Amino acid sequence: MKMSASEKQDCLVIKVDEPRIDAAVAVRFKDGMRDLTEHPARRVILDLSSVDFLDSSGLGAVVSVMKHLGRGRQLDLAGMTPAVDKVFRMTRMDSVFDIYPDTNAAIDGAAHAS
Amino acid sequence: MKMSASEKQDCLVIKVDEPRIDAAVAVRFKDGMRDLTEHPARRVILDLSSVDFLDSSGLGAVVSVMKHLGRGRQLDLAGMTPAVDKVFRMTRMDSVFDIYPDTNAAIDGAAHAS
Amino acid sequence: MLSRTAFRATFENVRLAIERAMTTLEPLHLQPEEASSIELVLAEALNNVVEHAYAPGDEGHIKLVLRHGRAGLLIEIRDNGRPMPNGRAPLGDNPKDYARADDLPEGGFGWFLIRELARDLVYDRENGENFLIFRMAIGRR
Amino acid sequence: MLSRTAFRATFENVRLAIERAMTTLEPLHLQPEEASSIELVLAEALNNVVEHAYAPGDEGHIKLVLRHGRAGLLIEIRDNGRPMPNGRAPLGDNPKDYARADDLPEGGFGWFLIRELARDLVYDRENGENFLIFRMAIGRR
Ligand SMILES: Nc1ncnc2c1ncn2[C@@H]1O[C@H](COP(=O)(O)OP(=O)(O)O)[C@@H](O)[C@H]1O
Ligand SMILES: Nc1ncnc2c1ncn2[C@@H]1O[C@H](COP(=O)(O)OP(=O)(O)O)[C@@H](O)[C@H]1O
Repeated sequence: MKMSASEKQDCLVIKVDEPRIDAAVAVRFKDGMRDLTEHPARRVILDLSSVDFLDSSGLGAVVSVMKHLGRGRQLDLAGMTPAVDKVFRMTRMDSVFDIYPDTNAAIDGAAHAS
Repeated sequence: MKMSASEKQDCLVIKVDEPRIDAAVAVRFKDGMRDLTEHPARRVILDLSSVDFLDSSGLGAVVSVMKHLGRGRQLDLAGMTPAVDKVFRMTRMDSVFDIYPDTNAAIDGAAHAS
Repeated sequence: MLSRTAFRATFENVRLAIERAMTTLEPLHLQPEEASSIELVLAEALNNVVEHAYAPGDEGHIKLVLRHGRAGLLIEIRDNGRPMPNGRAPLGDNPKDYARADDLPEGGFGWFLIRELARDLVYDRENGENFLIFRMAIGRR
Repeated sequence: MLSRTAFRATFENVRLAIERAMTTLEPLHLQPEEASSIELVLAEALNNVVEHAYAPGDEGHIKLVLRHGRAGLLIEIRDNGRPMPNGRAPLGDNPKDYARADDLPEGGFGWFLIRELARDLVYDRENGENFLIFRMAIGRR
């Protein structure tokens, strides 16, 4: 599972460099996220701009990561492509996450919120 | 193909004593009708009250009989059951024939018309 | 699955197959209107195979599968006869208002009736076999 | 018929099968919205088989048939795994408005998504085989 983390203004930005988060990689995605979020940043921004496809297993994995972060830490989403956005909307998970058009907007939004 | 003819007030009433006029009997139905309508009555009433089912082949056979009677002779229909009625309505053939609830109504109607 | 049958393609066998099918459907307690639509669409689709898919004298066979689910009754018909004209299921001509008795058609209503009664019809040719599947919307219980 | 494939039931094979299916559908020039719905519904239905129909370690197989007609895209999925719960395809739970993060479900969306995206779904158990068929309404050309 290709994913990379970088620090930007107190935020940890994690970019998924895979076209799909589906049942075949959901576990690896969760593991990767747990490793990368060992970093103590309170706000994690997940950059999904390279992800063309996410199924319900992928969605479940994103939710699981968010719950794993626990209280006091936040997982925001950025750069969702249309097909990924659709899954979040259909399952109403779009109301659970803060969603930004891209990481810059997310960092700005995060700066405002904090 | 069970069918029988009787004369009633200048009308020839032909009753089909079979539950189905379908592709399996359409030809026999046509032949039977041609034999029975050798009788010179100007008005033929086809009593369909025993027929529960008629498909497009059966419909085609009824139309064929009507055309075979030619000008100056008329084929009226009586006693159509709901499933038979539906086929005539769907194909708009209900506007081509004079249709009566039963043979008595048909004979009365014929008496009026003549 | 409600039933799966195969029979030699003759008008008489179609009649028997429809009779069996209607018996199979009895436990569904269909409305008379629904039952007569199913009976009619089966007659039109199956008789078409006897009449058009196989040449007279052909030893043709027909397979009929009935399935029932929330979406209604799913009817699948397969035969090894000739393909549909242009590889597509005919659209069926709309009935006209007939001006003169001489113009009246004596046939050609089969596909019109199928199209009126069936939903979501898909025709396909697979390995030399005609595959027809469509749905009858019947009361959901 | 557009395509017919069979493969061993693993998440990786489902991914490959979906990739092939989407390539097969290219000549239909689907709207991106239509294509992504098909991709999603295929993923949900096929992954469900891997996850629920077969036990881990089972040598299970999946058959996938895609057919195209005026009624849209017909998707047929067969497997030899365990039957659906109560012999019926699950209705799928509607998503709720979640009050607390702790309550958030991490699964159970599969059948809800299938029900939202697919039409006329029929599930049947035939000779020890699960048979699932549904339709995707795609632009008629
Ligand atoms: N099952 C079939 N296989 C091959 N060709 C068919 C089939 N059904 C119909 N056709 C073709 O489509 C035409 C229209 O069919 P239909 O509307 O049923 O009229 P008809 O009353 O002549 O059967 C037929 O004349 C035939 O050429
Ligand atoms: N193909 C299948 N075969 C057998 N059981 C299934 C199948 N698909 C789903 N199920 C059952 O239906 C339940 C709901 O499925 P679904 O909505 O997809 O949730 P999940 O996210 O747990 O897969 C599953 O937990 C399982 O018990």
